[in-house]
Amino acid sequence: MDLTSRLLRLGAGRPHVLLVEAPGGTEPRLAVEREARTRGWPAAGSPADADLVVIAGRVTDDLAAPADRLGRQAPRPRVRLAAPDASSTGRLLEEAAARLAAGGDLEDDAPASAPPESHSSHSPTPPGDHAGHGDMEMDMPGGVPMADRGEDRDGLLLDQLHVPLGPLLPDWPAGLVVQTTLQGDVIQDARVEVVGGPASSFWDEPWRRLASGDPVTVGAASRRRIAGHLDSLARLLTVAGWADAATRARQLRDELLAGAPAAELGPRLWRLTRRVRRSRTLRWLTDDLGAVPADTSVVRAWGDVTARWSGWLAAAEQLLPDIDRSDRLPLGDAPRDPPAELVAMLPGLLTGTELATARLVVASLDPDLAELGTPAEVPGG
Amino acid sequence: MVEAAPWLVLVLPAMLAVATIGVVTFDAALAARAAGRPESLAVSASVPFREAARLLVGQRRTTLAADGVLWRAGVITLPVAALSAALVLPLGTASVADLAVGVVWFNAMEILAWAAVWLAGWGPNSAFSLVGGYRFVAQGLAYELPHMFALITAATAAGTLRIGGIVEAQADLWFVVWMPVAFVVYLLSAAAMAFWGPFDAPVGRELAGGAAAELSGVDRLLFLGGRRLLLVVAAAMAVPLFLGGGGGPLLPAWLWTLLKTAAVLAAVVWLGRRFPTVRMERFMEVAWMVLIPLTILQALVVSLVVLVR
Amino acid sequence: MTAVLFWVFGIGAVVTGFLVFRLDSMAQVTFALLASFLFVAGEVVLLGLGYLGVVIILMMVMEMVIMAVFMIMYMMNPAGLMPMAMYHNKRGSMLISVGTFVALAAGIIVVDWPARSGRPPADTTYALGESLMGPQMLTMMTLGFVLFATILATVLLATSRGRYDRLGDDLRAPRADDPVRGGIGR
Amino acid sequence: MTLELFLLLAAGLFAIGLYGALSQQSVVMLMMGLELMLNGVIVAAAAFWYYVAPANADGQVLIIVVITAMAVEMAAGFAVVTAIFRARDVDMTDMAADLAG
Repeated sequence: MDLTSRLLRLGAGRPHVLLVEAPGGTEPRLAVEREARTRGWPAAGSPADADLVVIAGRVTDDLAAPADRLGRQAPRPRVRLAAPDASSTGRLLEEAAARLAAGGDLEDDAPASAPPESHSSHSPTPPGDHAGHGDMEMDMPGGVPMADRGEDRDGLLLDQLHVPLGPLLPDWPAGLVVQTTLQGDVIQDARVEVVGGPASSFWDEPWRRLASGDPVTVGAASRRRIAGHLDSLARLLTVAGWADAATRARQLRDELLAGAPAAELGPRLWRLTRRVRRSRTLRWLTDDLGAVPADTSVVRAWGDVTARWSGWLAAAEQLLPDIDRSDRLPLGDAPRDPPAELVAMLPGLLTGTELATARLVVASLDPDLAELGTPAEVPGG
Repeated sequence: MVEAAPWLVLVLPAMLAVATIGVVTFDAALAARAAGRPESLAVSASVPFREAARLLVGQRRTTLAADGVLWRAGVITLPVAALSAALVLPLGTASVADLAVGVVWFNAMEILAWAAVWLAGWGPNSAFSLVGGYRFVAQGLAYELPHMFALITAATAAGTLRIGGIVEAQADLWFVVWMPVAFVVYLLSAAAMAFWGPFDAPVGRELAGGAAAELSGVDRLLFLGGRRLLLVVAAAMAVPLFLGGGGGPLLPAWLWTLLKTAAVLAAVVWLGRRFPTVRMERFMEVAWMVLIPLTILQALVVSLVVLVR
Repeated sequence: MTAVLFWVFGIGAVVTGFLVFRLDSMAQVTFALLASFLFVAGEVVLLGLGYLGVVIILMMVMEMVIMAVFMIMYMMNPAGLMPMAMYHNKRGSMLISVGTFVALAAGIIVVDWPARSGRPPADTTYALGESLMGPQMLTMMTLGFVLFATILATVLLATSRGRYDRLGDDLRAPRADDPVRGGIGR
Repeated sequence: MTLELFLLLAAGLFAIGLYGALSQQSVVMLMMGLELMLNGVIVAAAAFWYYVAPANADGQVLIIVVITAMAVEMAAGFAVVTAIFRARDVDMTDMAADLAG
C-alpha cells in the first residue's frame, strides 16, 4: 500500500462536509447534519475546504448550474452527494467516505480550476473583479470584466463588485439569492430573488396534516415549532461565529424531533437559553443591527437582531411544557410570518450594511422560502 | 541567565510542531465535548494527522486571473513569520538567539502576518477572500497599538529589549502581578494576531472561510498550520514576558517554561470557543478608546515604579 | 559571509526597487517596494544597527500593507490585468536619474572620505536612546510634534464628516448619526 | 565592504527613486519614488555612521528622522490624495495640475 492511499484513507476518516440546502430540503439537511455530527465530521464553509459536497433536497432546473459548479469547485479527492430525502442518510455518508478513501469520484473530467465560462470561485463568489476603474468598456484577460464605479458612503467614487449571495450557501435560507453590489465589504445595493422550489415546508408540516384532516397533537406541533426556532438559532450562532453554542442548539433540535421527553430536554434547553441570553458579547455584537420598526405587519421581525433571537429563546421556553401534550391541535394556520413579506424587507435592511452584518440580518429573519416556490424577483430598495 | 543555544534551532521546530498538534487536538476535544460526544484522547489526537493527511493529498486550487506569486508568497509567509518570531523564544535558560533587540524582533516578525494574510486574501482574485484579507488589516490596526504598549511595558520594567533580560528581571516578582492590564491585552492581541477565536473574522465562516476561502491542499495546510503556529509562538511569548519565564520551584527551568506555555495555550484555545466572533466595526472603537488609554496608563505606572525604585 | 550578504541585500534592494516602476499590478508594486525596504533593513543590520534594522522591518511592513489598501483603492488597474503604462517624460526622467547616479558615483569615488574616528558603542540601541533623550532631545520633540500635527492634518484632510454631521447642528443629538455603530455606543 | 560600496548602493536607490518620482503620472507612484529616495538616504546614513563617526549616535538619529519622514510623507500623501479624489476624482498629477486653474 503506497503512501498516497494511506494518506487518503487517513484523511477520509474525518471528511469535511459542505452541506447546502435546496428549497424543501430541510429534512435531509437535518439528517445529514445529525449524521455528520455523531461521526465528528466538521462542516466546511467553502468548496475549497470540502471533501464531501452534499446537496439536501431536490435540485430544480434553476439550481442545477450552481449545484454543478459547487461540486466541481471542491478540490480532489472529492465526492458529490445528493440527498433528496432523509432516508438512509447515514449509509449514504458512510459510502461516500469509503469512496473518498479510494480516491474520490472521477466521473467529471472538467478541471477544478474552472474554465472561464464558469466562475473561478464557488457560487457566492464570482471572480472578484476588483480590477481597475471602468471608464473604458474593455474586457480583461480571461474574460473578467472591469469593475464599475459608484459613490460610496464616504463620498468617494470607488470600484463596485457584483457578488451574488446564495442560493447554495451553507447556513443560508434555501432558495434565497441576494444580488449584492459591493464596495469593499459594504453592500451598496441588494436585489433579492427566490429560486428553486416550490416545495412543502418542513416546519409547517403538522399544520398541513391538520388541514388535510389528519389528527395532530399539540405536543407534536410544539416540538416542530421549538425545533424550528432552535434551527434558526443554530444558524444565527454559526454565522455569528459561536460554533459551540450552535452545535448545542442543533443537538437539542434533533433530540426534540426524535421525541425526547420534556423532563429530559427541559433542563438542557434552559441551560442553552440562559447561556445565550447571558452572553454580553453576543448582545453587544447584534444590538442595533437590521432594526425593523414595530409598525410593520411582520410581528416576528420587530426590533433588531438581538430582539429576534431573544424572541426565539422566549418562544422555545414558553412552548417547552407543551411538547408532551397528547390532546388534539385545534384547526388553524401555522403561526409564522409570511416569507414573502420577510423577503420584501430584505433589500432595505441589507443596503448599507457590511457583509458580516448582512449575514446576521438574514439569519435573524431566517425566511422559510420553500413554499414561495417559483422564481420570483422582489424589487430592490 | 538566558544564553544563546544555536543547537536549539534543531529542536525548536519539532517542539513547536508538537505544540501545534496539541492545539489542534485540544480544540478538537473541546468541539467534541460541545457536541455532546466526548471522545477518547486517541480519537482527538488523530484529528491533526487526519487533517494534515487530507490536505496533503488534496488538490491545490487555482483560480481565474489569480495573482499566483503574491498568493503563494502570502501563504508561505505566515509559517515563516511564526518560526522567525520563535527564534528569540527562551526555553528555560536557552534560546536560539537571545537578540539584544528581542522584543522588537518578535514584534516585527509577528507583523509579517499582516502582509501574509492580506496577500493570501488578495491573491486568488475572489471577493470573499479579499474581504477576509482586508478584515485582517483592520484587525491589525485595532490590536497592534495596544499590543505594542503591552510589549513596551514589560521591556520598560526590565530596562532592556532582550528577552533574557526581561526573564531575569522577574526573578523576584512576575510581571503579571504588577502589570495585569498589559498581560490581558497581550493575550487578547495574541489571539487577534493569529486570528483565533473570538478574533477569527478574517477567516470567518460567514465569509466562506475569508482569507482562506480559496485555499486547498498544501496551501491550506501551510496557511492554517502557520496560523496555529503563530498562536503557539504568541502564547509561548507570554511566558518570558509576563510569567517569569522558566522561574519556579523544584522543576527545571525548561519544564516550567513548557508547563506555563501549555497553560497559556490551553486558556487561549478554551476562551476562543467561549465567545462569538468579534467584528472589527465594533471592536475598533473599544481598542482605540479603551485599550490604548489603558495600556498607556499601565506603561506610565510601570515607568514611575521603575523611576522610583 | 557579511560580504556575501551585502551583495545579496544590495542587489536585492536595487532590483526590487527598480521593479516598483516596472510591474503592472499595484499590489505587486507595493510589495516590491516592501522587499526593497526589507533588503535595506538587512544592510542596516549588517552595519551593526540591529535596533534600527528591525524597526525598519516593523514600520515598513505596516506602512506598505496600509499603502496597498490605498493603492488598490485609488489606482487604475490595481491588479495589473490590463497592460497599460502611466508615464510622462520617460526618456527625460531616465536621463536625469542616470545623470544623477553618475554624478553621485563620481563624487563618491573621487572624494577622500575622512578616516574612521572612534568605535561603535557596545550597545548601539542604548546609545541611540541616550542621544535622543539627551543632546538630540530637540530633534525628538520636533519629531513628536510633527507626528502629532500629521495625525491631525491628515484626519482633517481625509475625513468628509465632522462632528456637526455626526451630532447635528447644535451638537446635541443623543446619538451620533454614523453609517455604522461603533462598539462603545457614543 | 567599504564606505564607497554602501554609498554607491545608496546612490543607486536614490537614482531609481528619482526616476520614478519624475516619470510617474500618478500621485501615489510619485510617493513610491520619494520613498525609494529616502530608502537610499537610510543606507547612506547608516554607512556614514559606521565608517566615519561610530562613536556618535547622530547617524542613528538621522535614520530615525528619515523613517519618521517616510511615515509622515505617506500619511500626508494619502490624505491629500483622498481629498483630491473626493473633490475631483483624479489621482494623476497632470490632471490635478490641469484642473488647478
